[in-house]
Parts: sequence; structure tokens; C-alpha cells
Amino acid sequence: MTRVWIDLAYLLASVLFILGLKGLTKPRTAVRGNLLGAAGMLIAIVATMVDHHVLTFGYIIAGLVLGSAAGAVLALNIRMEAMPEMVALFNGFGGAASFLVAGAEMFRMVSKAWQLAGGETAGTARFAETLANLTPPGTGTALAASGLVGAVTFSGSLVAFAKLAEFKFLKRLPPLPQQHVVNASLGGICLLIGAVLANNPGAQGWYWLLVLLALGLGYTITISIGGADMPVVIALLNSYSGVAAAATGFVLQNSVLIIAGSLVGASGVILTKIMCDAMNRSLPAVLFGTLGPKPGGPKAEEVYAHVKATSAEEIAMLLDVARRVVIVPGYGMAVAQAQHAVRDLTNVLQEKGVEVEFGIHPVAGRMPGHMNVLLAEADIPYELLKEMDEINPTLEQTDVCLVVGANDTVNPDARTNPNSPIAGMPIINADKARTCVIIKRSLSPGFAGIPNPLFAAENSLMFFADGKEAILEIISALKAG
Amino acid sequence: MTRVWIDLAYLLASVLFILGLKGLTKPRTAVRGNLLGAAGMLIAIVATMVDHHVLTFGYIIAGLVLGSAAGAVLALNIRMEAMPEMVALFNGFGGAASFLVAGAEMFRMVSKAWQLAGGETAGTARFAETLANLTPPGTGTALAASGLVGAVTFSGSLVAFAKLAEFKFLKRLPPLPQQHVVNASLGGICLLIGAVLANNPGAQGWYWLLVLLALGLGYTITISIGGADMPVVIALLNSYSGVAAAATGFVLQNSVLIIAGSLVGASGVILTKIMCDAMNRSLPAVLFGTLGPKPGGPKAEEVYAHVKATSAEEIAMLLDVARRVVIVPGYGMAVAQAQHAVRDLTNVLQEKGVEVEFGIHPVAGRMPGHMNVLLAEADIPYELLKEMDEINPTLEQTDVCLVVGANDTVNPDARTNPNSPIAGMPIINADKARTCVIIKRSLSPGFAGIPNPLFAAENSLMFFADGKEAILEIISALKAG
Amino acid sequence: MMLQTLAIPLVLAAEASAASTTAVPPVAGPTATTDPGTAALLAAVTIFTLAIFVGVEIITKIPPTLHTPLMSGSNAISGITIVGAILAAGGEDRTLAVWLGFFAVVLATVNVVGGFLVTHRMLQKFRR
Amino acid sequence: MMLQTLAIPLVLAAEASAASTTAVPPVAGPTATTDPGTAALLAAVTIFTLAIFVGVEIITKIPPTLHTPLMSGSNAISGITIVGAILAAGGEDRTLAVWLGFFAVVLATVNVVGGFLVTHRMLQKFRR
Ligand SMILES: NC(=O)c1ccc[n+]([C@@H]2O[C@H](COP(=O)([O-])OP(=O)(O)OC[C@H]3O[C@@H](n4cnc5c(N)ncnc54)[C@H](OP(=O)(O)O)[C@@H]3O)[C@@H](O)[C@H]2O)c1
Ligand SMILES: NC(=O)c1ccc[n+]([C@@H]2O[C@H](COP(=O)([O-])OP(=O)(O)OC[C@H]3O[C@@H](n4cnc5c(N)ncnc54)[C@H](OP(=O)(O)O)[C@@H]3O)[C@@H](O)[C@H]2O)c1
Repeated sequence: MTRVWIDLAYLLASVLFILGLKGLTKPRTAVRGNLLGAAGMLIAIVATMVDHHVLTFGYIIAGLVLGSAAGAVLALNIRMEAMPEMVALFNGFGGAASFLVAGAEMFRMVSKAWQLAGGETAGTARFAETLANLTPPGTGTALAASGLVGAVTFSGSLVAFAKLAEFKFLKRLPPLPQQHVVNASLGGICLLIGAVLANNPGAQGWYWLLVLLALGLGYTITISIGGADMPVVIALLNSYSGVAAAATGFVLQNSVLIIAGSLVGASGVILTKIMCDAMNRSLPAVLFGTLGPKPGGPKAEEVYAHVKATSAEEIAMLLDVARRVVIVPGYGMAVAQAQHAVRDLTNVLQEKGVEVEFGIHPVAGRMPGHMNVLLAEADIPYELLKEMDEINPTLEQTDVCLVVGANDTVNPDARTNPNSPIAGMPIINADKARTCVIIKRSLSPGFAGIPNPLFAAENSLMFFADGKEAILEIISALKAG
Repeated sequence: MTRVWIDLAYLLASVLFILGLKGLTKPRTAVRGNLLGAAGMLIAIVATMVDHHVLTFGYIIAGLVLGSAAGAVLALNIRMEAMPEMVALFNGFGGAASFLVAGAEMFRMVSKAWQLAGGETAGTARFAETLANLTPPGTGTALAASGLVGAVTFSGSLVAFAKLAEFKFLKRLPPLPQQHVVNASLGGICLLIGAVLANNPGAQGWYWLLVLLALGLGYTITISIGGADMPVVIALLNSYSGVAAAATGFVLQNSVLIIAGSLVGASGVILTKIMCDAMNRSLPAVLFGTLGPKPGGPKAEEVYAHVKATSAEEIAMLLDVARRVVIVPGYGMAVAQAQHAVRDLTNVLQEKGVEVEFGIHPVAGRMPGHMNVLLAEADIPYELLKEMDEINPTLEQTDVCLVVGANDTVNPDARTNPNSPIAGMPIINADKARTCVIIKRSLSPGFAGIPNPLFAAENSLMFFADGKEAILEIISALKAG
Repeated sequence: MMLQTLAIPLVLAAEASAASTTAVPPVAGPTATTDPGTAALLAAVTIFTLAIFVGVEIITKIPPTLHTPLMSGSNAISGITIVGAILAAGGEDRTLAVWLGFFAVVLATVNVVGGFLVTHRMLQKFRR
Repeated sequence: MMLQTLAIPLVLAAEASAASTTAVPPVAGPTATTDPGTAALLAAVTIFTLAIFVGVEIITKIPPTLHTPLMSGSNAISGITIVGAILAAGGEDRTLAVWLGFFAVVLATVNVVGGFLVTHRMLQKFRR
């Protein structure tokens, strides 16, 4: 009865995955949740090892050792700021594994059919019938799905990884001509091949052709998406890797793959939606559209007619007399790795009895929750981190709003100017504070590539410097004064 | 391929049930949710009718017509206050259907095995083997489960129904001696028979014996539970009826039964837990324990040493000058059917510019949400209905708190007196209001059977009258003055 | 030839009903359960588990206001046994099964129709 | 007798593989699907549907703060294909399947181990 025990183990694993995700719904239980998920995975692996279909262990052990080593090294050595690209990379590997497994299973079934059919080669009625007996209905479709989705996930994730890691060679790549046409036609062909496979689950040639084209498709789709949109793309690809796993589950008729796959699929889709909503952009716009200043939009020169620059000393004086300070971090804080400096500043201010809180915009940075991770890394207690809707009402009563490397997420145009590209995107109302201090290196735009009237507001002061250095200067000025 | 279509229809039905429950999470979508559930049921029924195993339709049609007629008549004619017993009755029918279906399926399988075994009767190896081939593993256990749970649900629900409908004959029944012993032994025997069935899914005699004993068990367990605890029992039986349906699903290997059954099972368990928590009692205490004043508890005489009685006129004067009034309804409002009078009073006060809100305790009345249903029936906009946690902070700023037939749910002892039977049960702090007017017929206790210090508090006034008449008097006094 | 092709499914069927130590079953990939009966049971258990999760997740979101409608609504859903009742009542001859089925149909229908109607009546009030 | 008893399963097996218009299948009650292959597929689809519901219900409860850990965590879970990879890599001889399986194992393991570790590192920060 070992068979049954294995399946029960798989069921247990699925339950652990679900409980793991449930754990992630609260910061307190999150760590345990992740561990539960890992436990589930371990159980699934062990259960599979005792399966009587596993005859040779050499390759498996080798693969496990190699993979674990690589994974551990990568995971333990990257900087927090590099999380996004790491996730992208791992994600791609998952996708690749899916289409490889599907391919292997296909090969196994075909050769099995070949044996049973007494060595008759593909094409003959006898062979076809045998194969049909071996493959449950829907196998063809499932194979096509894991091939297509798995491959797209793989190449797409690699591109996303390269972009987030800002590899130089990307610059040297020639721009893709007619990319929409290319994408459409590639996609069409893939679907056609998929249809062929659906009706003939033994067509290995077609399968690998599909994989090849899908790899291309993943590349052509992702390569033309702006680096700042990558997080959305990653979330989407994350969901794809889930779908691929589920499809493989259908091929192997294995419920743990189906369950885990659909969980991931669902989570990815929801994250994508959340991000798009927070950026007030539609998914198609992210995937195929391009973002940039509309001709209607205001010119930078006009907007930045009179900008008031300031110094660390002046800021220190403002902070000295302030009763309540709100810090609004943005992508710039991540770039400058200023989170620890910000932590120190917070402590200094709190010692002076100043009330300090953080305003976290849902899409500040380049990943959902990006700022939370960085600030948590810097040991800033997360009671201080307020979400947008929570902090906005309090800004009127705030003496100084300190914007550290945020731009689009504090751009009042989104609120006031209906024909701004980011019109309608909910923002943190930094402009509502008595004084608003913005720390960035220049007047250059943020991800959305549009000017920001906040910088020229008469209650705004610009401090042009690298985020980290700026904060450190302010701290010393505070201590001096 | 019709088979597949039927199964897909079942899947669709399951999805509709889930969406239906999702709809019930918001008052706005609740009506649609219920309709979705009904649609799912219709689809499931139609799909079953086209099943090729259905050969004669006479009985089915007859049954459907009879049942629909009876159900419709019952559902459309009962008063809102009688909801609890209605639910209990329907619930019992569901349980009965489950054990009948399981029995029928058992009969079908046995006779089928009998045919295939060439007329060999039970007991012979041949017969046993044939039956084993016909019955998937686990069938025996599933049969036992639906028999046991279904029967307990049926008899238990009928008792609950009788108690809530306050049938006279219940009084005349002799009290059960040694009920715990009886319950325990009956339960034990049932489990033993269940074990027999698990190993021998063909033992029809045993099955019906199990059903018989389970009917008894349902009776002996429920008969000794206090009427006021019935809602908890109903919620629990509701969950049982779900479990029974799921078990039948295992017998028939039908996923829609399994899914719908587990949904209901889960919902019942959660409701039970919510109610117990809100009453601050453990489930065992409800099922086996008895509630009443502990010897340690305060004596009624002492508590009610100086109670101030009042008149409609005095209350009218108080309300006239009040800026904010909070009405706290309780079981008494349901008994007196005072909800419409309360609605009129609310209107009168609002016309006078008085701010009126309602404080709804989670277990006020005898069903969860009992008060909400009654007040909604009386067209009181549910923006005015505040939950306990929402209303409590506002009571300090409340001029008059009007308690209509509530008692335990406003008993400050729960907050202050650690060795009160209801100690720790969260209550509505009616005593915190500037003046607290309590409308009830006497000083007799509520469901918990304990005295209530609130009635003797120096900011409390008692108006001894039937809830409805009292409110009407107050209204006329208001109009007069 | 014809015979041989026929032979295959039989071989496979035998494989299927044989003990779990046999090779690949006819209707499944390497990880599927060998004995179809057990496979069905395991699938049922999995579905059961997932459905419970769905139930718990959804029900915990339902506000107290709606608990009574929820009670009667879910109660109506539990009348799903009507499916089994119909199958039993539709059997060919006047066996015990048919009679049991008939009564089951009546009771289940009362539960279903009554349950949904009562719930609808209650919710009507909540509408506005 | 022995022969007869043996006969039965075969008859039933035949019934099973026959078209859906046949009488009761061997391994199921009246409402189960006749062809076990299709039955398995339907069960899989049902499981798929329910799992999606579970996923949606749970994920929608996760606060933005935890979205990045959620992303990497769920990403690690999607490495579950490692199960299939192991089965493929464990095949008897050095066929193509084994090689594909081997690479799949490596990649899936990186995904799994890396994913859970990264997530753990991130969550460590949230602990207090
Ligand atoms: N979070 C997500 O999931 C997500 C996903 C996709 C897209 N996005 C998009 O990303 C943007 C995030 O908005 P945001 O306000 O956080 O950032 P932002 O709008 O991208 O602007 C970042 C600013 O930081 C400044 N900066 C860069 N390096 C710096 C350094 N070393 N020191 C100081 N300042 C530095 C840059 O100005 P200088 O160059 O002048 O210094 C830049 O204007 C939004 O438009 C959002 O839609 C977010
Ligand atoms: N909601 C649920 O799901 C649920 C379930 C199980 C148990 N319970 C229990 O039920 C109790 C509910 O508390 P509650 O405060 O709502 O009610 P209660 O504590 O049961 O008290 C009801 C009061 O209403 C008065 N009353 C009865 N008929 C009346 C009439 N015609 N006019 C005016 N007053 C009348 C009674 O006093 P007089 O006789 O002096 O008039 C009685 O003291 C709690 O103890 C709770 O634990 C609730």
C-alpha cells in the first residue's frame, strides 16, 4: 500500500503549502508560514524518493546537491536591494523545470507505448491506440500548456533578471522591430502547435519546437518592457510558473503539483492586479504600452521655474523645532541604500522627542512592499510604518515631510492634473505638510519620466545629494546644532 | 459523453455554491449570493435527472412536487421570530435524506453484488468478493458516517425544533436519568457498529440498527440542553447535516456532495465557535454542562435592594432633552415583537433631531444576528445598527441608553465580577451612559438565570412592562409632551 | 492483429487491478495511484480537504449581521443530498431502494426549497 | 469456482472500459464517471478549481507589507515540479528522460532552496 501513503504525503504537503500561505497573512506568523511551506516541500520530495518508480538515485542526489548548493549560495549572499532580480531568476528556473519534466514524461510515455505496441513506430494505428491507452484524456493539452507556459516563464524571467541587474549587454542589443507583430505571430504559431499536441500527445518533435518558439516569445515580450515595470512582469511570470507547475501536474496526474501550482498561479495574478491598480495602469498598458510624458503634459522648464534648494544645516534647524516628522521613502532610498542612515536619523529625532512616522506608498520602490523590506532590514519597528491611506490624513498636522528619493509616488499632478500620465494614481500628499523637504540628486524625473510640481511648491525645499550622504549630513548637523 | 457533461454540471454547481457563500459576506451582495446557491442546486438537480441511471421519473417528480409545496408553504408563512425553529426543522430533513440515500445506495450495491455473484447470498466468499469489487475502498466507513451523523442530525434537529417552538408535550416528558451515561454508552455502541460496517459494507441489518440507535442518541443528547442554548445546537447540527451530505458524497463518489457538504460543515463549526466565544462558554459546557447562578454568585435580594421604577412620561421627558440615544435590543424585543414599535420611536426621536443608534450584541436574542434580522424586518436602516465594539466607546457620550428586553448582554457583572457565571463575556456597557432606561416585565433573570446589577445602578431606571406596549406608551407620551 | 490490439487494454486492465508494485497503470502518469478505486478515494479526500479550506476562509469573512441568513442558506445547500435521492428514486423497479429514495427526495426538497426561500425572505430586508 | 471468482473482475474491468451507457462501474457508485481516465481528469479539474479558490481567498488577505516575501515564498512553492523531476531522473536507464529529469532536478532545487531561504532572510527582519 506504499502508493497510498505517498499520495497521503502529497496531500499533507498540499495542506502545509496552504497553511504556509495563511501564515504569510500576518507579520508575526510569516516566518512560521514560510517554514511550513518548506516542510511541505521536504515531505513531497521524500515521498517521491520512496516511490517505486524511482530506480536509480545517482542523478537525483547529484541534482539535489548541486541545486541546493547553488540555491543556498545565491540566496545567502545577495543584498536585500537585489531581491527582485533574485526572485526573477529562481522563478525562471521553476518554469524551465516544468517544461523539462513535461518533456521527459512525454518521452517516457512514447517509449512505453513503443514497447507495448511491440516495437511498432509512431504513426501506425497500433501505436496510436496503445499510446491512447497510456495517456489519459487531456494529456496532450496539459503537455502543450506546460511546454508553452514553462518556456515563456523561463526566458521571460531571465530577461527580467538581466534588466533588474542592469546588465550592460542589454544596452548593446538591437531594438526589436515591429515587436507587436512579432509577439502576435509567435504567439499564434505556439497556439497552433499546442492544438496539434492536444490531439496527438506523442508528437515529441512538435513539443520541442513549441518550447523553442515559446522561449523566443518570452524574450520578445519581456525585452521591450521598461525596467521599472519589471516587478509587475515578475509577479505575472510568478503566476505563470504556478500555471506551468499545475499543467505538469495534469500531465503526471499528481494533485500536489496541481494544488501548489494553482495556489501560486492565483497569488501571482492577484499581486499583478494589486500593483497595476496602485500604479493606476492596466496590465495591457504595462505589457505592451510605453510610458512617458504625453505631449499634453507640462514642460519641465515651466514646472521647475523657481525651485528652492536648501542645505543640511537648514533642514536640521527645521527638524529641531518640529513636533511631528513624516519620512516618505522611495526608490531613491533603495538605490542609495540609505535605509540604515534613515534609521539613525529616526533615532536621533526620537531622542529629541520628535514624533517620527513613515509614509509607505504601495508601489514605492520597484517591488510591492519594497520599502517595508528595506526599512525592516534596518530594524525600524514596523509600528512606525504607516500605509498611504493611514498617513495621508495626518499630513496636514505634520511639520516636516522628509521625502527620501521618492518622486512619482508624491507627485501631486496625479491628484490635480487630469491629463497627466499618472493621473488618478493614488499618491502620498507630501505637499500637504507645513514644510516638505525632498532629497534627490537632481531634478531628473522618476520612473514615470514626468516632472513633479511638488519640487517647485512654495512649501518645498530641495536638497540635491545622494540619499545616504544627505541623511548623514543632516544627522551630523543635528548633533552639531 | 453525457456522463462528463453531468460531472461538469456538478462542478459548476459546486462553484456556484462557493460563490453564493462569498456573496453572503456583504449585505449588498447577500441576496444575489443566495440566488447563486439556489441556481447551483437547480443545475445539480437537472444534471442528475438526465443521468442514464435514472430510469423511472414518477417517484422523483412526485417527491419534488410534494417537497417543494411543503417547503414553500412553511417558508412563506412563518413569522421572522420563528426563523430559528424553521432552520432547525429543515436541517433535520436534510440529515434524514442523507441516511436514507446512503441506505438506498447500500441496498442497490448489495443486490447488484447478489446478481453478479449468480444469486449467491451474503456470507459466501464469492458474494463477499463481488461486493468488494463493487464497493470502492472506504465505502463502509462512509456509509457508517452518513448513517450515524444523518440520524443524529435528524432526531437532534427535531428536538431543537420542538424546544424552540415551545411545544407543551416536552414539559410532560420524564427527565432522562443518568443522561451522560446513556449518551456515552449509546455513542460507544454506535461507533462499534460503525466499525463493523467499515469492514463489511454489505451489512444492511447493522446499518439500520446503527440508524435507529443514532436517532436515539440525537434525542438523548439534545433533550437535556436548555432552550436558550438551542441556537448553538442548531449551528452544530447544521454543520452535522453538512458532514452527513459529504459522507454520502463519499458513498456515491460524487464530488458536488462532498464539496457542498464540507462547505456547510465548515460554516456550521465556525458559527458554533463564534457563538460560544460571544457567550464565553465552551462547547462541552453548552452540550453537557448546565448553566445557573453559582453559589458564589450574588443573591437577587441584595442586588435588587433599591431599584428605581419609572413611567413612560418620565422617559419621554428624558428623551426630549437628549442629544444622543442608544437603543440596546435583546431577546425581550423578539418575545414582545416590539421591533416595529421601536422603529416608530426611532423616527419620532429623529424628527426631534435626536441622534439615535442601536447597540447590537453578537448573541443578543437567541440566534446570531437575531436582532439584525428583526430590526431589518422593521425597515430600520442598517447604518444605524452598530456592533458591540463600535458602540461601546460612544456610550460615555450618550445621554440615554434604552435597553429593550436585553439582560445578560448588558450585565456589568460579566465585566466586574470575576466569579459570575458569565464573567468575561463581552457586554454592551449600557451602564456607562448618563441615564440607562431598562424596559422589561419584571426583575426576573435572563437566559443565564443570574441577577443583573445594572437594574439597581443609580443611573438606571426600570420600566416594568411588555416591550411593545412600553415603547408605544413612550411614543404617545413624547407626542403628548 | 485485431486480437492483439484488443489484448492490450486487457493486459493494462490487469495491470491496473494488480497490486501496487506493478508498472505504469493504463490511465495515469507515473505518480498516479495504481488501483483506480483507491485513486478515486484519494481524490475525494483531497477535494474534501480543499473544500473545507474554502469554507473556512469564506465563512470567517461573514459579518455577524448575516449569521442567521448564513445559517439558513448553508442549511439549504446541505440539501444537496437530493442528488443522491433522485438517483435512488429513479431506480428501475419498486425495490426498497426506490422507496427510500422517494422519501429522501421529499425531505431533501423541503430542505432545499424551504431553506433558500426563508433565506431569501430574510435577505430581502437587508437589501437597501 | 476459482475460475468464476477470477472471472468477475475481468467482466467488471470490461464494463469499466466500455462506453458510458453500460451499467454501474466496478469501482464507483451510480454517479461516478464510467471511464476511469476521464474520472481522473475531472477530479483533477475539480481539485484545480478548489485550489484556485483557496489561493484567492488567502492571498487577498495578505497585507502589502508582506507582498515581497509572498512573491518569493510562493515562487519557492512553484518549485514543486521537483517531484516530477525526481520521478523522471529516477528512470531506469540513461534515456533522454533521465537527462531531462536531471537538469529539471537541478533547476527546481535551486528554485526551492533559494526561494525559501531568501524568503526566510526577508521575514527574519519582520519578526519583532
Ligand atoms: N513598487 C512597485 O511594485 C513598482 C512596480 C513597477 C513600477 N513602479 C513604479 O516605480 C515608481 C516608484 O516611485 P518612487 O517615488 O518610489 O520612485 P521614482 O518615482 O522611481 O523616483 C525615484 C527617484 O529617486 C531618485 N534617486 C535615484 N537614486 C538616488 C540616490 N542614490 N539618492 C537619492 N535619490 C535618488 C531619482 O531622482 P534623481 O535621479 O534626481 O536622484 C528618482 O527621481 C512609481 O512610478 C511606480 O509606479 C513601482
Ligand atoms: N444570540 C444567540 O445566538 C444566543 C444563543 C444561545 C444563547 N444566547 C443567550 O441568550 C442571551 C441573550 O441575552 P439578551 O440580553 O438578549 O436576553 P436575555 O438575557 O435572555 O434576557 C431577555 C430578557 O427579556 C425580558 N423579556 C422577555 N419577554 C419580554 C417582553 N415580552 N417584553 C419585555 N421584556 C421581555 C426578560 O425579562 P422579563 O421576563 O422580566 O421580561 C429577560 O430578562 C444571552 O445570555 C446569550 O448568551 C444567545
